[in-house]
Amino acid sequence: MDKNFAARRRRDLVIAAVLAALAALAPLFVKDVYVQNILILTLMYAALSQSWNILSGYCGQISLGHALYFGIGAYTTELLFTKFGVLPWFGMLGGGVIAALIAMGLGYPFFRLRGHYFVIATIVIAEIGLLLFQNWEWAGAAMGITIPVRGDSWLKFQFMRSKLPYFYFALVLCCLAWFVTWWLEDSKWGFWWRAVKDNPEAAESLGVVVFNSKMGAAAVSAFLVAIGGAFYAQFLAYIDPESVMGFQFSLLMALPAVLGGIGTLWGPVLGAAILIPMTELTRSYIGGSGRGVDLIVYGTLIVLISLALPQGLVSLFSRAKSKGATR
Amino acid sequence: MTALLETRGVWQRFGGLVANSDVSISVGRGEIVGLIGPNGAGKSTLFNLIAGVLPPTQGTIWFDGEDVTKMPAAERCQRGVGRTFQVVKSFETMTVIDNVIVGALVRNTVMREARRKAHEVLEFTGLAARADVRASDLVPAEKRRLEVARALATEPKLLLLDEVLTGLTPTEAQTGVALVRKVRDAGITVLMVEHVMEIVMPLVDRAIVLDLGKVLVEGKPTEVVRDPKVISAYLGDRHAVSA
Amino acid sequence: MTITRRDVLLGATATAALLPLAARAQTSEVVIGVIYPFSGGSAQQGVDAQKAYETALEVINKDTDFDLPLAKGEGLPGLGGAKIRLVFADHQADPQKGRAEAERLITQEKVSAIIGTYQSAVAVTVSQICERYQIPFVSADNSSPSLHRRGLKYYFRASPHDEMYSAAMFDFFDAMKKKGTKIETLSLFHEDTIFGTDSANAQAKIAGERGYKIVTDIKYRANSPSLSAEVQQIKTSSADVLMPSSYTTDGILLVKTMAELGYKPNAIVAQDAGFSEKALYDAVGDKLEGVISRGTFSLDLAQKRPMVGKINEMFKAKSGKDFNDLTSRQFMGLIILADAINRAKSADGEKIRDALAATDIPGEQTIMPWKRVKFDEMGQNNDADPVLLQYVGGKFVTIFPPQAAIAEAIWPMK
Amino acid sequence: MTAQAIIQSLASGLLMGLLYGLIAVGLALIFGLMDVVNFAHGEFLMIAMYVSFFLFAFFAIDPLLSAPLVAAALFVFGAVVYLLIVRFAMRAKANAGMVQIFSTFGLAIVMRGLAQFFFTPDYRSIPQSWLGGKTISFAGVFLPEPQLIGALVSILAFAGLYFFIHRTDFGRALEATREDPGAVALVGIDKNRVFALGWGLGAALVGLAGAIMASFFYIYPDVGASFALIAYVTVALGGFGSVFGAFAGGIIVGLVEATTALVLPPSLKSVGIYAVYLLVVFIRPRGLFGQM
Repeated sequence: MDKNFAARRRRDLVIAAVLAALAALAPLFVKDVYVQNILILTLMYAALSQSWNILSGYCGQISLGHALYFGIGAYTTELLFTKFGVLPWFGMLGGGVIAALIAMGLGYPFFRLRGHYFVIATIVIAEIGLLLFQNWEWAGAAMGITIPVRGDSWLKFQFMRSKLPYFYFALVLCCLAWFVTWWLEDSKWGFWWRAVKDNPEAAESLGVVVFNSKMGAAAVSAFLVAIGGAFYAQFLAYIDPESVMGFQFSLLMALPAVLGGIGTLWGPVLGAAILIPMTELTRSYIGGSGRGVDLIVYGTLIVLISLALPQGLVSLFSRAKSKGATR
Repeated sequence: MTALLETRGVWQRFGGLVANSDVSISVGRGEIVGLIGPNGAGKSTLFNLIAGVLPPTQGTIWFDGEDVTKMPAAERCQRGVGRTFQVVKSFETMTVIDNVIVGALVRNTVMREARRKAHEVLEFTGLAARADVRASDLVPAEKRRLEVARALATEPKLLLLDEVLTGLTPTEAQTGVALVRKVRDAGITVLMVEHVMEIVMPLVDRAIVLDLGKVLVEGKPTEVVRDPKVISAYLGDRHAVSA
Repeated sequence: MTITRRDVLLGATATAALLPLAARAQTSEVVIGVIYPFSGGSAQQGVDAQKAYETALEVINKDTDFDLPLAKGEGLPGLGGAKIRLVFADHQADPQKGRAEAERLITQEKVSAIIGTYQSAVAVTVSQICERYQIPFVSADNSSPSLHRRGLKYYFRASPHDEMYSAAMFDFFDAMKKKGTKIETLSLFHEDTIFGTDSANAQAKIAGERGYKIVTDIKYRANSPSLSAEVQQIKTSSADVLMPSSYTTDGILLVKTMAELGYKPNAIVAQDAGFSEKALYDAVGDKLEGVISRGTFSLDLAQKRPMVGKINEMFKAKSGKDFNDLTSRQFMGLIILADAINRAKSADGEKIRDALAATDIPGEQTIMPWKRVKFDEMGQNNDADPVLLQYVGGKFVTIFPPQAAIAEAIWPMK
Repeated sequence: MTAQAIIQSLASGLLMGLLYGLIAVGLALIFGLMDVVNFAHGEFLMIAMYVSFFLFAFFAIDPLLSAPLVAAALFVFGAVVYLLIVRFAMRAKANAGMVQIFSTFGLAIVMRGLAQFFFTPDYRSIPQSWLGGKTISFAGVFLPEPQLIGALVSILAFAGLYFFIHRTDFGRALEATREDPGAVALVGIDKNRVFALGWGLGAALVGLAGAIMASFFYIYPDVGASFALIAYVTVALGGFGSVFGAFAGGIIVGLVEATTALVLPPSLKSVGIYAVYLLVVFIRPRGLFGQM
């Protein structure tokens, strides 16, 4: 039994390494910048969703307000950069730390709430954040912040000529989020989170400090999402409250994990790999009609997938595997 | 040497309802003690007070020479109190082995160690063959067994069993009884709550009978079952009617 | 890899449709990208814009008898009669999506220029991409003043921006004061996104310079379910002029709420947007007799320039609406862009850019009341004169500036 | 700020609040019945407003008269949504909560798309209705008739709902199913039928709200979004599943919104609502009238 488990962990790691290597080679074949853009977004949302999955999938605290941390990452980076000349790399880390602290601060009151009360509280707090930034003159309010373009530089993490540096950063971020999840999955925290999600009372009786577990998950999750936000801001070179803190981001972090398989290692990556290209392509190729067909297609797919595969797309793989095993 | 567990004058009130009044019991090291009583006697409440689900309204609880009255459940577990639940509370989405690992992590911070410990416990409880099955796919008797395994993985000094034998088929109950004996032989003190006396009496060293929130009788099982107070508590109404 | 297959498929259908044309000359086509919101809360603006561009396309590609650049004859004579083809893309009011679509249009659809975008926030990112690929971006209907001040070489805006519009409003106030009308206090009422904020900032600044007192400055959340509290506040302060900067939805709700709370301001001078939309007048036109809105277009012009009316009829046939301030600017934007492409005699972005920079179209050859179309070094046309229009008897009449006016302002409004 | 202005604000807030309550109560009803949150609730409202609009545009039926028709149409619609989608979502063995959230959420996107496809994204409104633009003034305080009637309808609907749940057979079946869906099957109540009727009823209530709102609000495919979050907050504030909670929650939300706008810049007025929600659930984690 033990060997099986170790082998499965090793196999996951090998698959991930192969996929990452293949992804790293992708730019050799994909020269089209539009497709590159889709790849970058896919990797970014895979990373974000993987991070969201830590709190919501593993620890079971469904958040639909992660846009708050995304926005905080973006705003911290750009405010530090444009107002104080702090390099984005430090801003990124700073944003991550601030987001983690805020997540923990909010954890005190929030983690007492259950079910839909918790979900709505997360939506509401992100909405408050959005409104505050929308009205905060110093931070550019509704006008947002345009990031001054000073030529390509790794130091300033800014590239006008090529998308590849962004691609590789997104890839690294995605790998990082995946690896953190992989690592946590077989750690005390990973077990604690899943126990808390399944049955907090039983977990408590087995020595799990439920509150601390939730706090830990919230902090890690928020930190990684904020790094993603900082990346997005640099990538876009322009931010305004709606375009980094809007509700759609909370949703786009949750959807890949849900469609791919919530609380699983591969769910978010798989979900993002299907959902993000689908969103982009439906919009690009049928959205221009102005008749809402892209919405109809997109929404129908969400309904169908969530009804047909309640455990997400990963269940297709595990189902096939368990059939094979019994034979 | 003092008793492993002691409750001193414990009261629990829910609004106007008194669930436990002035309950003082003690459990010695290495004993199997049965906590029995009719429905509504306050067994489950007392059990939850000992496990640390909620603090008592009044009185103190001592475990291993330490006042644990205000200590939360998780900390009591670290001190050596393990428990099962009357209504089974498995981690449904996790496999059997993962369920047990959660418990094992209390004493083993290294994953490899925790996993080894968990396998040991599964062996011990006879669940080894089901290690990789999802908890949700177990049959009820296995789920009860898993509860015990999970609690044992925390390496408790005191194991609190909440009606683990209730609702089982006679064969299943026999395996259960054997398991409890095995646990005690491993040096773990057992306090078990049971509603049905017949099951526990052959198993326990000592029985404590609760009725209407108070300790009614305590002593050797053979004595307890013959005690008229116990008989009337259990069969009170029926006696009254027939008399 | 599905992507490339899809491209091939789409490409195939596109060429199939164009076969008769393609037979004539393979290079006889110039592609222009049009980026608008086609879904979401402002989809209506996108759909209306689509109709405006299709109208302009008809004027350019078909032989029409208007005194507009490229109207006569088919297609672009400078490129041997090449036709213009439009590719529409949806940005869903999201700067990131706008950017991605711009990039797609440039690299996949090989567009020679891009025109858009309604939302100013999206124009920011779209124009950045255009700059990078050296493809001209014609900002047809964005009015945020900051847009042309970013030192972009490929950015062009033929129509006025909010500072010019606001200045016109205050010129009008000054003129009214000279005639003895009492205009001292103002209420600003604006939505909280980039449009409303920018507009209110411009108005507040000019008001300060010219000695008008702003008694209330209400910033409200766009698409609020209720504006009662906001209207209550402007009612309480009861300024001489109410100056709203609102999109259609909020505009409708504002006017309805004002009526419900019994507030009838002396005058409303609106920053276009919702106040140029047919939907708003369909809904609450009866309460808006005498409202003044800034704009750059007026159907009155049809009296002096009959082609304005005819082109409007063409647009109306497609959309069921008259030209408004937005759709007229969109129409004109494409004409100006096509004119530059024609002069550039090339589909190359840099050459078109140079031709755009050299644009000099007299006002009479537009459907706008502008002096001319000529871009300054920042790509802004400073000769695009705003006008003020008053809604009287179910239609707009130009009341300012005097050279364009066909009627005196009715003040106070009914 | 004069006393009159304050009274005006509170009066407007109260009227709006009763309407919020009416919009939200369908959500509360469905949740109470079967623990499902309908994330397409805003779109139900949107559809209701369109139905009202088209009844006016094609048959010149005033929104006030068409309200029962709209409610009936939405009743059918709600039941169909249950039978076609929600029924299957509830069968999910794993991640039931997630499946419910995302299947109704996907439905919301589809509905918006369909509305745009069939009705175009144009902003519609009913310019001349019986109530539209009429207003009653009383000592300088203005009470718009559409909202006043809306508030009245809301109160009547709540009273009717109370009567319905406590006095009719179907209401009792509803209550019984809600308490123990397994047990009702034993006494011969078809669970699916009760749930479908519950969804129909929930949708009919939002249909009533939509018909009232059509007489003074604009209509377009995304209009539901403006009300969806407020409806969720209203229901959660009152306590999920509590019909009376939705009523009280609506009034509170309306009043808080109006008061916040007096104190803070109006663009932050929703912050007041959200803050009150957070405050309430921190003190009472299951809302004001939720079962603890």
